[in-house]
Amino acid sequence: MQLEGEHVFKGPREEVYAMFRDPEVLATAVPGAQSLTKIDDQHFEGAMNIRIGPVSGSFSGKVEVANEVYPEKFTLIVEGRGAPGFAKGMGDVELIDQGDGTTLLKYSGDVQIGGTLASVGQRMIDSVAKSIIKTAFETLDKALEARLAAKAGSAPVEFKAPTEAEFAAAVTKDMASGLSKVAEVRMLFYVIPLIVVLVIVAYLLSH
Amino acid sequence: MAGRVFGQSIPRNEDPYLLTGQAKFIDDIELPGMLHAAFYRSDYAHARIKKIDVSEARKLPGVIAVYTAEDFGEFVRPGPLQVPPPTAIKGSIFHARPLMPIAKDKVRYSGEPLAVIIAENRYIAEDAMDYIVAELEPLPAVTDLEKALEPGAPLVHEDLESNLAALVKQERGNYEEAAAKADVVIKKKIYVDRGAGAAMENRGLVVNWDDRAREMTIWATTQAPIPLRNSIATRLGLFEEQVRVITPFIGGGFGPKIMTSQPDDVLLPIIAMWLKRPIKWIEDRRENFLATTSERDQIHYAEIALTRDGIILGVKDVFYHNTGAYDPYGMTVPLNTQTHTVSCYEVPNFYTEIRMVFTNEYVVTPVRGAGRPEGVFVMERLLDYAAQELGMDPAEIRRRNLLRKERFPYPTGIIGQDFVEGVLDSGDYPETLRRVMEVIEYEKFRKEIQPQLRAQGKHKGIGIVCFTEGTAVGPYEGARVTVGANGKVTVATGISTQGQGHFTVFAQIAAEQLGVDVKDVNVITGDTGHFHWGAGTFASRGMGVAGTAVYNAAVKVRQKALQFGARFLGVSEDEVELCDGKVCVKGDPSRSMPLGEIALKANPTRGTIEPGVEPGLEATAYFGPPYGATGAGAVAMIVDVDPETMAVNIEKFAIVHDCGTVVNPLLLEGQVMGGVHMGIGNAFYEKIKYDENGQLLTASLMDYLIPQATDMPKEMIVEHLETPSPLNPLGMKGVGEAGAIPTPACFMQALEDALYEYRLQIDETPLNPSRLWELVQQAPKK
Amino acid sequence: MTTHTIKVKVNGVEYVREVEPRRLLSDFLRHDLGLTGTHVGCEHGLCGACTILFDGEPVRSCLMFAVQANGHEVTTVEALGTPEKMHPLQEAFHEKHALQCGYCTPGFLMTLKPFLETHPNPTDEEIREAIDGNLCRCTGYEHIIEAVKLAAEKMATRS
Amino acid sequence: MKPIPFEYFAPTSTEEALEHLANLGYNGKVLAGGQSLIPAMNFRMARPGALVDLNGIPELAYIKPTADGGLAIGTMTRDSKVEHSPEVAQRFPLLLEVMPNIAHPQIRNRGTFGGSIAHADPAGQLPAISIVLNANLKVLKKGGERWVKAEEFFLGPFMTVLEPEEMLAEVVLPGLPPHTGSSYQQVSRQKGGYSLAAVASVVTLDTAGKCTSARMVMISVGDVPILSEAATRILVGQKPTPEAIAEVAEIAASKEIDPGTDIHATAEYRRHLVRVLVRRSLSTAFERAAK
Repeated sequence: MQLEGEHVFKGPREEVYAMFRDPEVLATAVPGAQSLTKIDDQHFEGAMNIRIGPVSGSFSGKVEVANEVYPEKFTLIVEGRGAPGFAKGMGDVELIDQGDGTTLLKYSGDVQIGGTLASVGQRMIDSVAKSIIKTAFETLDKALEARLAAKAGSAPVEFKAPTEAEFAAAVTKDMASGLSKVAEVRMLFYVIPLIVVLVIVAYLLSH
Repeated sequence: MAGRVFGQSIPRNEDPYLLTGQAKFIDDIELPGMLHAAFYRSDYAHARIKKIDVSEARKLPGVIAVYTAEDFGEFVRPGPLQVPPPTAIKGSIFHARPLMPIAKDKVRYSGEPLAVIIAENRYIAEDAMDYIVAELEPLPAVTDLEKALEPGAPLVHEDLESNLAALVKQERGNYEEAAAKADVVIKKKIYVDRGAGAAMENRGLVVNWDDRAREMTIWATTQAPIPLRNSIATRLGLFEEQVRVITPFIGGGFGPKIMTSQPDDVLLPIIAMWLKRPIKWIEDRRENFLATTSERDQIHYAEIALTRDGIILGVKDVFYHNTGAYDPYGMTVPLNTQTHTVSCYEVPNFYTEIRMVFTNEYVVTPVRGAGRPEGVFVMERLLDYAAQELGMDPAEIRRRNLLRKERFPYPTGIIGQDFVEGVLDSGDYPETLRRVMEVIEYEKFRKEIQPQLRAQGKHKGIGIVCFTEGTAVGPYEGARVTVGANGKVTVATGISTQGQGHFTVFAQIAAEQLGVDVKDVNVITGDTGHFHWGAGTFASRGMGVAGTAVYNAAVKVRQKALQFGARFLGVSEDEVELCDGKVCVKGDPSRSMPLGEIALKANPTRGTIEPGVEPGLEATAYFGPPYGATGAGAVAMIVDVDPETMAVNIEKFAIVHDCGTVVNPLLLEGQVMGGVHMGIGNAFYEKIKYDENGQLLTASLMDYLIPQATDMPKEMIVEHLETPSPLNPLGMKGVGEAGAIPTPACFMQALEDALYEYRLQIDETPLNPSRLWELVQQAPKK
Repeated sequence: MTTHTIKVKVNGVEYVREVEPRRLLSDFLRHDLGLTGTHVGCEHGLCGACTILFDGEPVRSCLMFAVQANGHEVTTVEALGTPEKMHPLQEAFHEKHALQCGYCTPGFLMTLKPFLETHPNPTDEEIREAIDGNLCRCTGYEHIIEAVKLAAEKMATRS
Repeated sequence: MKPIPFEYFAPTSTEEALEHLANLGYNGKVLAGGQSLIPAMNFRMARPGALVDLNGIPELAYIKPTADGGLAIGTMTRDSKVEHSPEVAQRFPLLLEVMPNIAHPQIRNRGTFGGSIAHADPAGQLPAISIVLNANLKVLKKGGERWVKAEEFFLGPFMTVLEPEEMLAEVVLPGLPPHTGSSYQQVSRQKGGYSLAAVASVVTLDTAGKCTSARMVMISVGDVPILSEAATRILVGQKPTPEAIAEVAEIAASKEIDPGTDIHATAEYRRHLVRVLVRRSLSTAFERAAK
């Protein structure tokens, strides 16, 4: 599946970049994350539970950052596996300073979905992926807004993790829970590609 | 040919059990201490196996054992090759890469087993999958048939230089010379995509090893019980007699159940021996799509050369055939394509070339039609394009080129799946075409109805297509017919039954010879404990080959009954006849002896029997034809298309079919209609779709669409022509695959006719409404 | 995993059994009660082979948990007729050759029994829609439609 | 294809059900008809820790006429009950048209009206129908009740505003004024299959033949059912003309939807279908309103 798109963040590139470097953002964009471990500067491993409507699963994943050109672009190579299947993606992310205080994020990549997810869930993949991307950006918008407000105001504005955030209620809520029983064994990261891409992007950049 | 019961529409003996839920299917078998198996399968289509850790899974309560390739030791080796290489065809190349029973070192298709779990029940076995950790290193997958052969393509089998699995060229006459002289040459690239057998019952296996008796009993949903038994015995180092394969009632076959070398066939008997407990494995629907073979998937570069009058001078067809990751079933499918491309037409020059390709998809083996629909699709499409080009009616171009009745037997010069040159034994192809045109009122539709409809802006089209079906191929089948002391008859044969009605039609053949009631004939199929010679149920050969063996055996028993009867009645043999389950003295019905009594007396407990006389009212016979009998037919259909949404309604479907002598018209009609059902699926509903990474996207009935009642033609007409085959004494030919063969080609022709303004040339099957709309958008003229 | 005790009346007989909540009703009928006439073809609600009557209405037994049948009545194909004395619907299927492998057949019968009670004189179109949720791979449905019409006649003359 | 183990609760009253949902939180899931949930569980795509089965609560299944000419439908009302209800036929002929397209007869005997809405499948009919009929949805949780307009209920594919401790309890369909017509148009690959695209319209005319209300919703062409703004904006206040309807169709197809591509249909084809089905649906609805 080809993924391509862009999103305008209402903030300067430095701030957007800084946001992506903030580990807390990770939690915002990847609700359900259980753990993330840094292997080295370019490699990370993580685990999370995801629930989209009736579909749920635990995933474990690996992320690699490559071709990093600070602070403009980088390539993410993401692989996540779990009981419902796997996702494997490679995406280029670019941050463009638009000169008006906003930052354009462009992403393009190719994602492979496999296993049960692909074999019985193909009907849902497109709309779920789109929806997750949309929600992830909305979440990041909120995060950015909170950060900018905190910077401008005297009192620090706390950004709430999306599990709490109202506008992202659906996705985050669905993701927050997961497999209770078998989750321990070997888990997961990521079902739907883009969120991972983004999230991971965020995570990587933050280190 | 019709007799007292032979040739009559007799409802089936097996029905009452099936209709009341009393028939025993594989998953109905329960044995004490039985364990349940599940396969842990690869999500990746192509990957290197680094490590498979099953230690956590083994600890789960209720899990008895978990095995990986490592545990199976030397049992993990490819094979066997179920169908030998086509050495009969000179110059052919074939790289045998039979199935691996479990992935070792490398995974070659998504769904390939990595581990087998044995547990107290299937629920727990599936739970255990969450605890297995497979470390796989994904490799680039190959799925595109043409790209697969390009240099540098990832290799499915790294010991080969390329992904070419086989190359076979056959020619009669000289196509290039013919094309040079032709008025018109049409070249097309044609696709025939993949569909599933999708029997309503998935596959299954129950294995019981009796360690004290040293005997293994296997219940299996197989179409080939004897080859299955033989390969299991060989692998386990047992005598064939120590292994008994029994097929219970089977919920449909349609081809894929012919496989005897799939992972479950190989591994479960080994495990049952190790654990000394019965093991049951019932495939689920997702597994059925992932790991039961399916078929079609060819790309053809085809040409036809004709005169201005539409007379065919030659056909050339170079095609890529997807065999999947392995080729355990040899070249049956593409060879069938070669023999069925020019099918029923007089084509003096014909060149055909198979390029069989390995891909990271599951294996392709025959599914109802088995290569024939592909060949017929190519040829019939070419004829339609030629008719368009020449401004000729599609029916007329066919009429001009059909083989004449006097041409039989007609050697085709092309070697087929049975490794002998194809010979069309008999038929009357022009008559099938004439009759189908008559029953669908072709001329009236074309000349009166359609012009009116078009004037009203309606889009209704007609299609008409001819085809052959090579059936009843060798090598042989056998049967044993026995009259019991109760006067009833038992017929045992080696093939197995998946719903064809063998329990009734074989009974009709025997009952006709022995003068008994059809209900008094008990037919046993698919139990190696009862009969253990034969090849299996495939290629529409049950009736033509096994049915003939039943006939031969029944004739012998009849002769024996008359001999013994005459002797016991104290008259000479020419003085007796069979009458109503008895041997009677001609002209004196008071002097008779029931068959049961003769059977009892023919099996004495004292005294002696004469030299040369075999005891009992029993005989065994075999039959093997020199080559297969070829059935044929013509179909026509009328479709109504909504040109905005591309919704299609099949209003009427007619088929005139000739499978030689008809044994049971009622059952025959059912077989034909069933084939048409699959053909309609292959035209507009059913598609096995892999993505470019080798992921199967259609592993459920949500996405793999089997035609429903509302999708089927609103009116169906089935008629028969009876041209007996000279190849067997009853003149029978097969019919099992007939309906599936011509239907996609006919459907596309009818669509093109319905959407006439767009001058479509539909060179692919199956379609769906979205794809049809796309084709209309791309059409040159609107 | 905790089990639940359920009491369910199947074909007029009351059964009391312990079941895990996840046990599918289809598996319960087939493997716990031995009523194997109900067949399983897809376990995701599309083939219709597992159709049974739940409190008199046709439902997919693969899309219910056995525990949900507690206190309810289930009817399976075993209750419809016997090989010696078939229901008119079964007779009609036999006479019209409306089954081949017979695997899907119990699902068709259980769908059609209540249908014929409410549609004593069904049209082709009504029959097609009534059986749209039952897949048959062998027959192409034509003979099934004929059998339903014959069954309707048989039931009309007998009542 | 067997589900993972889960805990099972079979409350016999709404209060009891809400109590379980409150205790279970994210671990719990409501089991209504189960005709979408159980297949997902059989594939092990859905892995809930606990199910709260509403099938033993008779008080949740009813079709009650309301004073304004509408209906209140209890969440556990079986689809087949809605399909065959004379009140539904009389008050909401649109539902009569829609219901036979929801899966197959056996599924409708078990599937529920509320369950289908709460499931929020973008290809599902009832979420869209609840929007086009302007439904009010009663949402309950332990000690609380809230009403949500159907338009605001759906957040994304399979996602709604329902919190884990909440359940959809009732769907209230407001009565339709006189001279209202409706039409449902769907294209699917098979009867009862997922729609490739579908459009439902409900329009009202005044005595002069002018349109006073036009609601139109589109299915399977976005991550939630899409209520057309263009239909209301362009049609209300004028006599419906083929030109106006064509304009709505054009705007709806080009601007209001975001269809996806899957193995059954491309985004372009779905867009095309919307153009066709909007026209058919609105024209038919207006014809019926004029009768």
